Amino acid sequence: MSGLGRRFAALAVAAVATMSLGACSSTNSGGGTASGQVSDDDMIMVSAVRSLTNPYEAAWVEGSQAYADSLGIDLQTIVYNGDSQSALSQLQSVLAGGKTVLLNINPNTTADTPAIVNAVRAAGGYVVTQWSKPEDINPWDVGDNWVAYVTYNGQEEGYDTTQTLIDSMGGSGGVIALQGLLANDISQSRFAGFEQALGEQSGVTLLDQQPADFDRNKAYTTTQTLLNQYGDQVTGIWAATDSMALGALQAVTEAGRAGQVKIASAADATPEGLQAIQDGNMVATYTTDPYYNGAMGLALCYQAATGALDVGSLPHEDRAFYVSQTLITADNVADYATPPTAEQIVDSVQDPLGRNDGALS
Amino acid sequence: MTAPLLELRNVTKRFGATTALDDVSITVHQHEVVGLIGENGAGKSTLLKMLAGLHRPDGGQVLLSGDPVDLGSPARAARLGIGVVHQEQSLLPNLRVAENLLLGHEGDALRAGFFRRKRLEAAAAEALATVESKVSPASLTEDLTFAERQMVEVARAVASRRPGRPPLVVLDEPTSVLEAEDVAVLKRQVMALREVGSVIFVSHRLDEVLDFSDRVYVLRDGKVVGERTSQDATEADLFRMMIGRDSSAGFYDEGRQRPADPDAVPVLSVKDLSRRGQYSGVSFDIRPGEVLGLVGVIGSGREQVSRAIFGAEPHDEGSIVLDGQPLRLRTPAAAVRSGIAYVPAERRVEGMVGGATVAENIALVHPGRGPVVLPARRRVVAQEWAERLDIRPRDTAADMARLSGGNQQKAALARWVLADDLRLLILDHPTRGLDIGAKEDLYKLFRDLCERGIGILLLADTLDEAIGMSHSVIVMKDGQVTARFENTAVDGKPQPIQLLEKMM
Amino acid sequence: MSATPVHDVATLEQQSTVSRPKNNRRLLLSAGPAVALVVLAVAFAVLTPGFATVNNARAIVEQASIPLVLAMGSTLVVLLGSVDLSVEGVMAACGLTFVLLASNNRNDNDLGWLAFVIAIGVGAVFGVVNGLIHTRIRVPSFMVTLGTWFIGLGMATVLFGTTTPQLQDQTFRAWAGGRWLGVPVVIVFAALVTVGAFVVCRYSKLGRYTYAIGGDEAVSRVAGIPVNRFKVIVFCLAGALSGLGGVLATIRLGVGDVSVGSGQLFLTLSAVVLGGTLLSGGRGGPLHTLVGVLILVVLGNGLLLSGANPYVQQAAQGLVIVIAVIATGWPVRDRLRVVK
Amino acid sequence: MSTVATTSTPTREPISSSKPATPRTARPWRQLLPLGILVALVLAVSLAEPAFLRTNSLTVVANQAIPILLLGLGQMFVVLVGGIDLSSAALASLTTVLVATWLPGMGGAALVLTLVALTVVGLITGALVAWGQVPSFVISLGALGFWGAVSLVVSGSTTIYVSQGYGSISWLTNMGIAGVSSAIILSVALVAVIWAVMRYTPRGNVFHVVGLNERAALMAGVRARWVKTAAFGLSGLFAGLAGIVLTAQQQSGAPQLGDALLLPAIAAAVVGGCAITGGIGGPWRVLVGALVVTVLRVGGAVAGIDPNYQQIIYGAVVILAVALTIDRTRLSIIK
Repeated sequence: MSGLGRRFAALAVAAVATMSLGACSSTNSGGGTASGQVSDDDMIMVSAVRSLTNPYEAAWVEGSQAYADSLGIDLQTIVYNGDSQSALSQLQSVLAGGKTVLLNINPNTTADTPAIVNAVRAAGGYVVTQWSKPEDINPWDVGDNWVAYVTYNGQEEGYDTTQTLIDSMGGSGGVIALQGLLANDISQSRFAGFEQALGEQSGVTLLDQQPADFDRNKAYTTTQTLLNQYGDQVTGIWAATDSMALGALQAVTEAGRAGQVKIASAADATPEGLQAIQDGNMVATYTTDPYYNGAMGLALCYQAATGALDVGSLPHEDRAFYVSQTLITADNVADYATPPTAEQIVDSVQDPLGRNDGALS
Repeated sequence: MTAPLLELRNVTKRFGATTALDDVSITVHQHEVVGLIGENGAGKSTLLKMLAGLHRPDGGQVLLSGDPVDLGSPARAARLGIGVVHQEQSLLPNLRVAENLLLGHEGDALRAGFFRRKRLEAAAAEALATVESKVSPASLTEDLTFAERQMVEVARAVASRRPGRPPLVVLDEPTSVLEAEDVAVLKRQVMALREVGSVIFVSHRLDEVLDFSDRVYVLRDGKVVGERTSQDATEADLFRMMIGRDSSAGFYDEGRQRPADPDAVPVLSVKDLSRRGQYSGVSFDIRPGEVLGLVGVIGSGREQVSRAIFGAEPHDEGSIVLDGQPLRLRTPAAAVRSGIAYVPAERRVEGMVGGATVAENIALVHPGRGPVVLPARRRVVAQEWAERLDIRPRDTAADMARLSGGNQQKAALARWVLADDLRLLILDHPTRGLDIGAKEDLYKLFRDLCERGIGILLLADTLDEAIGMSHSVIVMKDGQVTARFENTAVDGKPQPIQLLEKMM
Repeated sequence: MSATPVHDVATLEQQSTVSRPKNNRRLLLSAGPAVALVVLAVAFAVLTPGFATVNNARAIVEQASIPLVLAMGSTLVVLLGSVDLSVEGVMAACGLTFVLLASNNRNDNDLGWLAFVIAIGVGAVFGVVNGLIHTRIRVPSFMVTLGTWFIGLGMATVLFGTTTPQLQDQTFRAWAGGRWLGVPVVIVFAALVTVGAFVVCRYSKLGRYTYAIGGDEAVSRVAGIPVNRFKVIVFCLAGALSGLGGVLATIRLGVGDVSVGSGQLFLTLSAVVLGGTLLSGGRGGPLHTLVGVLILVVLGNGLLLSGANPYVQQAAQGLVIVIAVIATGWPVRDRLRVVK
Repeated sequence: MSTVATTSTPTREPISSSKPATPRTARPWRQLLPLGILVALVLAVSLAEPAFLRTNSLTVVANQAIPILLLGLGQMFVVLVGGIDLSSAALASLTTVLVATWLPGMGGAALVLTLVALTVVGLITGALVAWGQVPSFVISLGALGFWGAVSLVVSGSTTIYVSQGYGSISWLTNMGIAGVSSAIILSVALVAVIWAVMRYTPRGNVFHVVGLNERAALMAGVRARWVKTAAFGLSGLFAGLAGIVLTAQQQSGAPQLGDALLLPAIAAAVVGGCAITGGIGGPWRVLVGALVVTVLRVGGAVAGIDPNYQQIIYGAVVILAVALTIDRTRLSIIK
């Protein structure tokens, strides 16, 4: 850069700094405020998700919106498209807006949690994180601003869906397992549940297990290859999510073995997955009720901010816990065919701890 | 009398502050070969680029057969019948010869966007036949020798003409890389072209210009400074007009050639150097202050030998001893550290870094000692050498690629000679494509270096150059040394014909 | 007079070291990847049960089909010396366009074949935009197509709305796993595209000019080739092929999905380069790319069947790529060779 | 990506149809353009969301830019010599895993060890590229796969939270002067050091020279193969630095933590004005480029653009930014 460039850079920096000096007086004094009485007008609700083209997260945002609307508080949706940096930056800019932030977030990776909760704490907001966090950091270590961490028992999902799969296979045969990304904790716990269920019986054997990265296409090609290798030995496929199960279904259908090979998904209950269960192409999936997830996190934050919930006095099992969830099979799939109304969603989170299914194991 | 085929009337072309062409008027009649000479920077290239449709004149008129025309683009110039063979080759190495020949004007060899290969190759073969080239139209261009490619270029310039328009073929330095028999073929071709159209012939070789042309224009500093018919002109006349003064006596500065001390330890001693399939048993010594000329035709192996001494190519057997120290060179970098320098023939590809400044190029080999070198210091060093070698422009912050060939070559040499520990300088066609003035400057520099006790291995551009410059001449043929003419400063110089006998 | 050389009988030109590569060297470079493919296939056939079966061979070809369609477009662009990073975005935009125009569960459209054509047209438009911005505004293709990659993804996101659109057109649904004359539909498309790309590159003006431009753009311009126009056409073709790839992948999934192309860019670009088409342009071609795609698909398939730990598979994939490239290039190494 | 080129047989220099260029100093405003774009972007975002202009937000953006800047600087060396390093972001991920694994036991020594390891990893890639004489695109792609797998194995494919020993790196994000973190200060200092070394040392321009004409550099006795190897070694080193900053920012290491930063890092180098064909570029350009890319990445969201349209805007602005900033005078052919 030329000398002129450098001088210009210095000028620009100086100008920006001057402008910001005038503006920063209104910044919220940050840091570890106890549960307090913040008025609704000073609040902004934030729901942060990876993408809106994922049915689970789209429903989550709908739940958040319903709850925010019921209180008349603005909701800002952060979509970070799998980019941790983008998530944090967007959050920071909302925090810098000066209002008390109530954040319900599905972090991009486990590793993002510390940075997110620290940022919210520094600005005096409230946050509920969902799905994943590093094992040795907990809300009560950080303070009241991290109201709670909630997640869903992946092992249970894996276990129950595998049971259903084994039953549908008549208790014998060979099964293929498709995991998500190798580095993903949730996928790992679901697979642990799968292995547990498989270990408790002897009729069904594990032929092969491969990572399909949550990717429908990869699940398709992997299944296609494995079907070729194991042929008629394969009578069941277990996948960690609906999208991978649907990819596997495609390969099974193309191989002309639809119906012969049973397929179970451990999670997501996407409309397509539900449809497949109704059509008899899949035997199971699991729902964590995304509408509830989206609203509940905000409800916890709201109650903490208004003082309705004294976070500091909550026991640890109410700060980090599993949320109850439901196995969906052909028997109950009809109940989940239609999404809940806004009223139903708001009603369901009046007691945001109501679906606490116990402390993390 | 019919209108001249081409007429330039008071054409002017400026680039920023510099005037490249200043009120130039040139006429080319039908059935005429017009020679165009001038030093580097005299405006020849600008004029040619204008004819090729690459530059538009700022003032004046271009008339073809009496009609004012706008050459606009290369395609348009070609359509109007002007075919230019550029000095730098402009064939695409990854295409076949036939495709290259007809690129952009395939005519009926294309149907519905697809090539009719037979027709294409037939048309190409026809064009090649006109220049007596035996190259197969189906062969890949990168497999051709340089001379073969040159002939393809000439063929292309001829082939691009449109029926109904007499062709005007512009040959820019066509002979500088051709062998003797090819030059003869070219001469025949030029004469044949004259039967149907006209030729503009640009060359540094005054004898060739006189031999090929009917009339000669001389350019200097962007102006036409003279026009002669070939019968009336001598080389001396042309030289004087080009340079603006008489040729200094002793073109090769032979007066300064001192016999090398026969007892001195050779700077370089090569013994039985061999590489399978390329050359074998090559031995010679170069003493301090001695110029050794290595001559031979393509395939003689002389270039491989010189590159092996620089570590740029491997050799199988034999020894290379520098100042009594045996060398085992695996890379050019190792050679450079030993005090060997190499000025490659392919200047733009191997000899200089385009995009970097002249100062950076000069500092390339010896960037200076110590942890810190201030850019100002580097500029000062570069400036000194720019003065000493008369590099123009003096602006050492200019992009190397913008300099003319001669000035590039001087800068490329400066980076080697500025070091005190230089022992051996390998010159591969150091004066190729340079004008006479620049050549003279370089010859002086070489003599200076000899006086510093540096040995020079010269792969000369011409036999005359080899004879004129060298203390000893070694002739190679088919990878073998076939003749040695040593101590020529005392015993007398060999005649070109003597060398030729051993080369062919 | 002595001023000029009189006896210029010979300018003893010696160019062979610089301007004259050996013929066999080029052959080695071209044949190398094919040899690597054969070695890989033989190794897997010997070591991995289940690899050398008819069904698995068919699966390999099927899995290579969509990458092949995409890679042919990519090859043309790379032959120009440019690059098209927008593949995944264009696939997503075209895939969603297709689903939403064909019979689906989100709206009442039912354009049938027209949806197929329009979707590919959208891809072509993306290509033309790439080409125009690249040539007219003179922005490196790397950055242009990086931008349109995100624009494509964004458009797909907007089209996606809030619920997954499902393809309901029975004709197209039947393509997934369906056959024409006994050949799986995707393979038919891949074969047509590959043969088409080969013919274009070998025999057409477009193809040969593409090589010319990639070989030396300035020279091509001087020769009167309308370089910009041909670049736009090539980008347009590549966009259309990305669109076709997106539509085929969407048909296979049966739903519109923004991430339909995820991972395809690296796969196809690696295949192009691995096959021996140089990123600098002008050398290589569709057959090289065919080999490159097959190498990557065979490698993935074989490692999967080998039953190796997934980590080992990923590491092995990386190592094999490195070894294959170095081994095939080893015979043509040279002290002064420049490779970037 | 005209990035990458192989020519075993150089063709002769083409006749150029470009006009003789103005001297390189003739248009200083060109060099200011990337900076202008940066200021314009910041202002545009602030118009929509005035809170963006607060020091707090701006330092956040600066902090976010650091990993991209460091990766971009590493990428710069490779791009300067005419190559590309697809493995650098994956190496940053590997770094976070190594640092998080080693910090509890070794403390600060873990950082040194990691940087040494990453430099060696980079050098290996470089040596394969330089002496194998194969395209860097493919070799670094292979390295990406290989080292990605190593990250997964070392970490047990999970996120490693750093509690014990975090003090050794926390100062990078927690400490600083006037709200500017030490990571920012150090990175800018690093940019200045690279610039000074490139400008004021005898061999400082060697990456540029090799990138402009590798063959001529070889023939001038420059050890071009070593230079290329060194470029990849530096890319590894900077990936290590970026990984350490990431670990400090996230207080954890994970096998795919930095993977998403590959394209932003390359884009930072290009937006700043480094030619992807090699030979042109410098650290200040990468600094500005990294800031532009970071503002682009977060600006749309901060300005409150509908999330559905953010990617479209992002893509369009990337093209626009490059179209405005790229210096065409030194590139006669744009690939």
